[in-house]
Amino acid sequence: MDATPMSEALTPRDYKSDIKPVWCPGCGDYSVLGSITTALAELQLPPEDVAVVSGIGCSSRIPAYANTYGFHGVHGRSLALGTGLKVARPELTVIVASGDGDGFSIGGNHFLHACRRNIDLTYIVMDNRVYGMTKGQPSPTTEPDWAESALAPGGTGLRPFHPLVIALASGASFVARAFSGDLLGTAALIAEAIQHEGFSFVEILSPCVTFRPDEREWRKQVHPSPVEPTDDPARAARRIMTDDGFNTGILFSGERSAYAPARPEGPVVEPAYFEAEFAV
Amino acid sequence: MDATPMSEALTPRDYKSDIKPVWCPGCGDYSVLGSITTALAELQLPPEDVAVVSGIGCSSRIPAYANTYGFHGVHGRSLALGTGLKVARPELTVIVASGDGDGFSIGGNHFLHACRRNIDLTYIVMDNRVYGMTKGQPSPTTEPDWAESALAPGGTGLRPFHPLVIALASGASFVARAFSGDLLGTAALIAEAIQHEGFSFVEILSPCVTFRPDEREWRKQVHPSPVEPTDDPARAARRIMTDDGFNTGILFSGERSAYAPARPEGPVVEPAYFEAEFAV
Amino acid sequence: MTTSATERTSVVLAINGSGGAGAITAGSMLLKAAARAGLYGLLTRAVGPQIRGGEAVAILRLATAPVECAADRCDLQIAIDWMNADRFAAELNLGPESLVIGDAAAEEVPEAIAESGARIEALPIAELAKSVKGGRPNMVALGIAAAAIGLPAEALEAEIVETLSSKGEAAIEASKAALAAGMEAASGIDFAAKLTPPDKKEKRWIISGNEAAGLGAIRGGVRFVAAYPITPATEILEWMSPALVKAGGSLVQAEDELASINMIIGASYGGVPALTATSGPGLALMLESVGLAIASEVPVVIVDVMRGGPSTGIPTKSEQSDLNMALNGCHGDAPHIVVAPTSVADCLFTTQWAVHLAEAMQVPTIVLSDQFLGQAKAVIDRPADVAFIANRKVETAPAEGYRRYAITADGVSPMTVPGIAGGQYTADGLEHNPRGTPSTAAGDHASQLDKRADKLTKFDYGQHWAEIDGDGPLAVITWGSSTAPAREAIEIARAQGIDVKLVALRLLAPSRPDAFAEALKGVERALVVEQTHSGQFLRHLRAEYDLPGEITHLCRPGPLNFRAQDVLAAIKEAK
Amino acid sequence: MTTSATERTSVVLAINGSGGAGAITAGSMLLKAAARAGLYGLLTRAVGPQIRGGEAVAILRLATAPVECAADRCDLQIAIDWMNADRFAAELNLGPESLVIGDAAAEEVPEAIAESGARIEALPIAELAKSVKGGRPNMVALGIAAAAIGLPAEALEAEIVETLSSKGEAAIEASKAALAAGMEAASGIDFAAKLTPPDKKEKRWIISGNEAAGLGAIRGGVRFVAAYPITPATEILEWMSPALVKAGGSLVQAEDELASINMIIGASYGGVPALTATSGPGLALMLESVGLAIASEVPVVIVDVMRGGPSTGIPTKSEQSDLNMALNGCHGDAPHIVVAPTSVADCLFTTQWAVHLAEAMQVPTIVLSDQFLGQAKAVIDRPADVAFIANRKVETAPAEGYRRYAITADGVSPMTVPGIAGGQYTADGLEHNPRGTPSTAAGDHASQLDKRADKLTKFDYGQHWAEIDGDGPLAVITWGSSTAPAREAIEIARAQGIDVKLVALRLLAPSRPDAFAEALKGVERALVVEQTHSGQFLRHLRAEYDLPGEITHLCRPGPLNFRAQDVLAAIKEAK
Ligand SMILES: Cc1ncc(C[n+]2csc(CCOP(=O)(O)OP(=O)(O)O)c2C)c(N)n1
Ligand SMILES: Cc1ncc(C[n+]2csc(CCOP(=O)(O)OP(=O)(O)O)c2C)c(N)n1
Ligand code: SF4
Ligand code: SF4
Ligand SMILES: [Mg+2]
Ligand SMILES: [Mg+2]
Repeated sequence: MDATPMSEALTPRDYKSDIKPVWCPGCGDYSVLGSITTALAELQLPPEDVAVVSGIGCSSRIPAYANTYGFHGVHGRSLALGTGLKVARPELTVIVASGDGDGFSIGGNHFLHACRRNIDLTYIVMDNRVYGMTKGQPSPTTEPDWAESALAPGGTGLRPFHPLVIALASGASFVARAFSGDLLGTAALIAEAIQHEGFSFVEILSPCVTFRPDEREWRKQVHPSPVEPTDDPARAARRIMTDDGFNTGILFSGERSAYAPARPEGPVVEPAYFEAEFAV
Repeated sequence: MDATPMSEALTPRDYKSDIKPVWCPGCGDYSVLGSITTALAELQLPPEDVAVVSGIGCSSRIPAYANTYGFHGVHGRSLALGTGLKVARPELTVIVASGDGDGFSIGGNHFLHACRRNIDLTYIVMDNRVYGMTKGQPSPTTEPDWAESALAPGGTGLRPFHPLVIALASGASFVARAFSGDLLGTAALIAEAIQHEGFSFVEILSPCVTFRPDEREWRKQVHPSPVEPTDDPARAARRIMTDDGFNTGILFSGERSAYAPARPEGPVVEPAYFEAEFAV
Repeated sequence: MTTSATERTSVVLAINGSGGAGAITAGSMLLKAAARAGLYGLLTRAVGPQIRGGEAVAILRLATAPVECAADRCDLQIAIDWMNADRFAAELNLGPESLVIGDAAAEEVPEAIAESGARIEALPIAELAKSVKGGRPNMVALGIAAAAIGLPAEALEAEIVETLSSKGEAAIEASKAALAAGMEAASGIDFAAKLTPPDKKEKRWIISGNEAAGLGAIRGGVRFVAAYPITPATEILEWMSPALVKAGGSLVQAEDELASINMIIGASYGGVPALTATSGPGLALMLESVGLAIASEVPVVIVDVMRGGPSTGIPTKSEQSDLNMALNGCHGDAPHIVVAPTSVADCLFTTQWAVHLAEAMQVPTIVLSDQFLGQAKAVIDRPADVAFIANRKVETAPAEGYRRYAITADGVSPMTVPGIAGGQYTADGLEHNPRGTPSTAAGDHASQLDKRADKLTKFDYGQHWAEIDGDGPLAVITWGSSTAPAREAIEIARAQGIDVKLVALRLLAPSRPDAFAEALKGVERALVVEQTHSGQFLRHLRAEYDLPGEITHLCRPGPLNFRAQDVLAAIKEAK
Repeated sequence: MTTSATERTSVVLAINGSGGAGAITAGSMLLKAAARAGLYGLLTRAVGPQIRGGEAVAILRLATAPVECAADRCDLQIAIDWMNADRFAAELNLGPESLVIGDAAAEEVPEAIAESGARIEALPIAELAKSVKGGRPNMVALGIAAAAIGLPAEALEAEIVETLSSKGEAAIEASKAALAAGMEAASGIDFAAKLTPPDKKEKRWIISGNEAAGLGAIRGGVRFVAAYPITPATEILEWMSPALVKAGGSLVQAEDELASINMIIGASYGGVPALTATSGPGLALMLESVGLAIASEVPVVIVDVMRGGPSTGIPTKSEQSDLNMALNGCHGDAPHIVVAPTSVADCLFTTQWAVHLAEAMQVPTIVLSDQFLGQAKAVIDRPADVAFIANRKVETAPAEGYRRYAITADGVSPMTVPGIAGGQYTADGLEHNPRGTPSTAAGDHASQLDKRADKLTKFDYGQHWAEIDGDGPLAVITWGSSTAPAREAIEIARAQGIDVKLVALRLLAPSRPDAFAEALKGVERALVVEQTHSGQFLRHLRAEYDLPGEITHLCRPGPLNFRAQDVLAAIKEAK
């Protein structure tokens, strides 16, 4: 990788690696990559001070395509990876990237607890309402009547998981929805999310053109949220529970103080300090 | 175990086993056991048609103390156990019992997805806001300033997990709060929950007198919910998000149809039926 | 092809092309047509790293007798185009005797292919396709392939009609014409291989190991499945999901593997034989709860379709490296059963047997399949019906004071299920007394540990614990998908006058020291064959059995499966 | 006690009572007072099944030299009351030489105790306590115990002052008076054991294995811990949590073990040495991600404080039965390090060493402690300072084209951490090439598998891989908490003229075949000692090492730890 040029302003290109994505042509995740690099360039964060960590899925392949530090972990545990990294190295910018299967199915518990902990992470979920990587099974956000998978012959019949409501209910302090087709708009939301102090959650509708070709229609359905962001969780919840699922923008931004690990009262001690406790 | 007497009406005693609980004297879970057996007697369910399944924790010890079928599983997986049992044997009454650690910490993901699936289970969580079994660490529902555990010296500082809001946000179709000190009131709620078709969630405030002696005060704080149950999730969410955490009763009861696995279109086939597919 | 074609018993053909070129479709059609014509065969495929639409190759081994593994080298590769075709070079193993046919209009032949020494010919594949309205190059390639092995046009045409029936007459005609063009064009090329189908007597099936495992499970009595998708096990679920509904059962797509395993434990506790299928990462997540099923004595079947490890590893390729975990992955002393199919067809028998074993002994049973066995499609003789079905010792009329975990002579305690009055008990993962009540007493711990171990060692596994074949001073000891190349190598060796015995373990745990000793009687040397890096199988053998003094070890990790020549070379070395 | 007391080198005292009787408090005070007086000792405890407030017993072994395991039998039991006291009979192992002192006013002696043949005496414990305002029976019992072994009143009084300082003067005086009453009452009883403290030279500590592991971790450089509470590992976390803050680190209580392991992987990827502590069920949940750390080469330390298994098992009792899982629980070929402390004191060294090994080789390291080692409190000589600390090969100035997983001579590749410009890479659990880019190529897989295995086998572990002591034709081969009884038995055997060699493995994986062969040179027979049911350790030895021809196996599951006499009997049999 190239050392970071320190003198000139960084451009989105500087945040891209030279590795060719494995994604299908037309996959929404290409744009999400563009939005992330654009947001990082906007914030002029040195690439080496940024880490993108993820789980497993098409979407979770994203870290290697950014010229930042990255971790492509195991399925469903990206938030835990990111939490450990951020608590241990609070000065870094940590972006956690995931998919709807990775984040809401197997990773659901960490989502709840990450929102609750309110650690200063930015959590980006590329929601395509399907398991892309494993070739097209329903995910928690899949519509109940989507019947293209042999695993759920007539559709799952299940109420879809509502990530934004869950985030809010579990205490996320920044909640936004974006659409991958709007690269710059999404970049702006990501930049805001990164700057937010505390846990920020950006759900990005990112079509899977291979297993959900119907999602090409999303382009026509999305629209900016008609109202200003609120800092009242109950109001935000009401709004999100009743909206059409396609309005984008910051839907909630609160002021809860971010997680801060306990700090020593005095100077940091050496290990020998602890011996007194055991000495007879 | 005694065979069930079929002629006379069953009493709560008939649902109790002869095994002595390991609980501390004064533990709230004794009353919860009483509430469950009272509810079962009220419904006159044959003990052999009821299964109580649980995870690990003081609260999760409850199955063995009931004279029903029982499964004391591993930590956090009680809902999955109950789901498999109910889907495979839909005619049984399945009660899933858990604690705030078992159900909301390690078991949080299954909680989300059980609410979403809306399988006809009754989920009882004995919430004492502490890990009793492991001797007093903070749980997800513990107050941020509870500072009695060495694991969180000055308190966790974290926003408590709000089980009822999460249940609602993930689609539970019946949500209630109870207090173990009110044995009969709790029994009535459990009976309603069992009769509800679909996933019913009853959070029971059940004091841990050993590690949370302060919870003896709960008796003074609880009060019946001042309003009638609603079937509007957004209204219920608002109410629960803004109440004092101590009003008991059914807080939401909706009409979503319960999970029903696909059934064969014609008569059930023999394995030989499938050979045609492979024959050249 | 020219008429100089010589008779062969097995030929390997590969059709490759870039995404969308339809190489895999052509390969599948060829397999089916060949099967219809009475040939046996095996189809495997490989793809590039792209999620979809990348380069792909269909590798077909067609033969006059059943074949269960990749052949030593590819005889004929037909390249619809050269897109990243070198990626598959290791898999195809071209050599000077191989023939590669490329498109006449295409760019240069990739280096790895040119270097193989294969004879390279060009045919105007794209042009011929274009010459037919709606014609596609993969049908031209299909025609070339058919001509090469002497398959009649009719067999292919029938296949075209079936495959394209929904696409309309025009598509069918176009494909037929492209096929004919391919066959015609191939006639000018010299390819010395012809397969004469045996007299077809047996009913034949085309089936993949994953489908076979699904069918075996249903035959064995499984009526509940909970699982979470994972490569390369998903096809088991995709096949079983609609089938289970028809058979009166159901499948739940779980939120994760922790849920899947506990759901099947719950269902089986309810009396319904239950299964999950997964791969290494998923089984790793399940281990804690496998321990629960062991301690609470609830039968479940877990199929692990192994892929390259460790961690996410190489999800699309085969390896036998989950053996360690399957045998020893649980905490505590946790006896359970591990079985492994020895061929694609055996996925059916072994899974069915697994259901039987699990239910008979009230114990979790792990089936170790792998990506090769699971995803290869084979033409096989219709598998025999076997009697193994779920047959749990259920206590339907429990006496007063029923004790779920009573100590019995064979270690198996009659079990009640919900609904049986008077049989109520609480299943528990805590150590317990015979009634099921938690106990920390040394006596209870010892006697329950004894019973859970004894029930497995006292069981009569009959002859199924291993496939044993032949005799000789040298034994090849192997398992799973390494069995087929070993078997084939042994046959070649025998033909060359070298006597070799095959011992392929189907039952990996518990071990059968007496039967093993019996099987190795007279054997002086052993060649242990396994597809791992660290020698997991040999370590297991050393731990459990007394081995002959001289051991040779053929041990190689994935992604490439063994070929008969690899094993043959090792046999000659070990001799 | 009478003056006829004979000099002894070790005495075992037990104080038991119902919930709230304060037996454990009395035991702890006695241990500390004895340590102050210059004695060594070991305190273990046992409780009934109740969550809190059930019967409890404190078992103290006091000695003139360091002691690391339970003694063969209890010399003196002081029963504050008889509440379920028979529950502890197996643990105490009373015999005809034992003395049991009960309360004169109490009901009948429990059967198990009466049957032991122990001499039973009565003292008015409750009455004496009542005779003092605010006096408590446990202080009377403490007085009896002190008198029995000849500890001076002052030593105990000092301890009372320290323990009760917050309770006020009246409480202290009451306790002193009750203590005096107990000592006085004991004088009429004949108990033939007196301990003369050695000349105190070394600084002494009182520490539990769990505390020692925590301190070792911090000494080794751990500054991040994420964990989920579980018996019997929680004390490691409870000790480390405030300590880490003081040392400039932090601890996160995770939502589950899946989170803990991934949090520590994240922290360590960030360059901060990280650890988690758990027990069997928790480690089982972590295995998938342990594989991730192996494949992505991120160092982490995992302490497994083993308890009875399988499944939830017996959470409060010791067993060595997670060995299988710790060695072989990951899917794929997943080389990593497993070490085990050989004593309470060694929990410090071994955990510190584990941090060093993990960081030096960029690999997960599992420390197999157990409930006995973790929860026993021992009086030990202050452990030596050792130089082992986290010393990761960090690439601080990466050259252009930095390759994170470069193949190097020792298999360890210099690693960058976030913040280092030009060192950006993506850690991956997918198989990868040296740069870290996912690869399915056979060559990349083989070379990365090689490097991950080689770095462990090429490392110089020095002499720490095992504790080797003595010489003789018979070797006792053991590990972990079975080491202490083995060591003690060997000493007794030597005193009886039987030469026995001790080989206690501290490094369980990777194996050290050469060092092992060297250690066993001249050894003709081996006695393998382990606390499992299925013989996990022996199977591991068979798999990995060449053992002498004759093997005797002392293999017993928990909940009871071995005593020296058990091992001695086996030595005599093996001889
Ligand atoms: C433990 C485990 N279980 C299952 C899998 C298989 N798997 C890989 S990706 C994936 C789902 C990915 O879905 P999503 O997160 O929505 O990502 P997408 O591919 O749609 O972007 C699954 C089930 C795995 N890798 N690990
Ligand atoms: C996998 C696993 N991790 C941790 C534990 C240890 N453990 C047992 S119970 C428990 C918490 C119980 O808390 P809760 O569910 O609130 O029950 P309570 O005891 O308070 O009723 C924990 C952490 C375990 N048994 N298994
Ligand atoms: S399968 Fe879907 S999500 Fe995956 S790369 Fe292709 S389009 Fe994108
Ligand atoms: S510790 Fe608390 S929750 Fe557990 S039994 Fe005692 S009072 Fe009940
Ligand atoms: Mg997705
Ligand atoms: Mg609790």
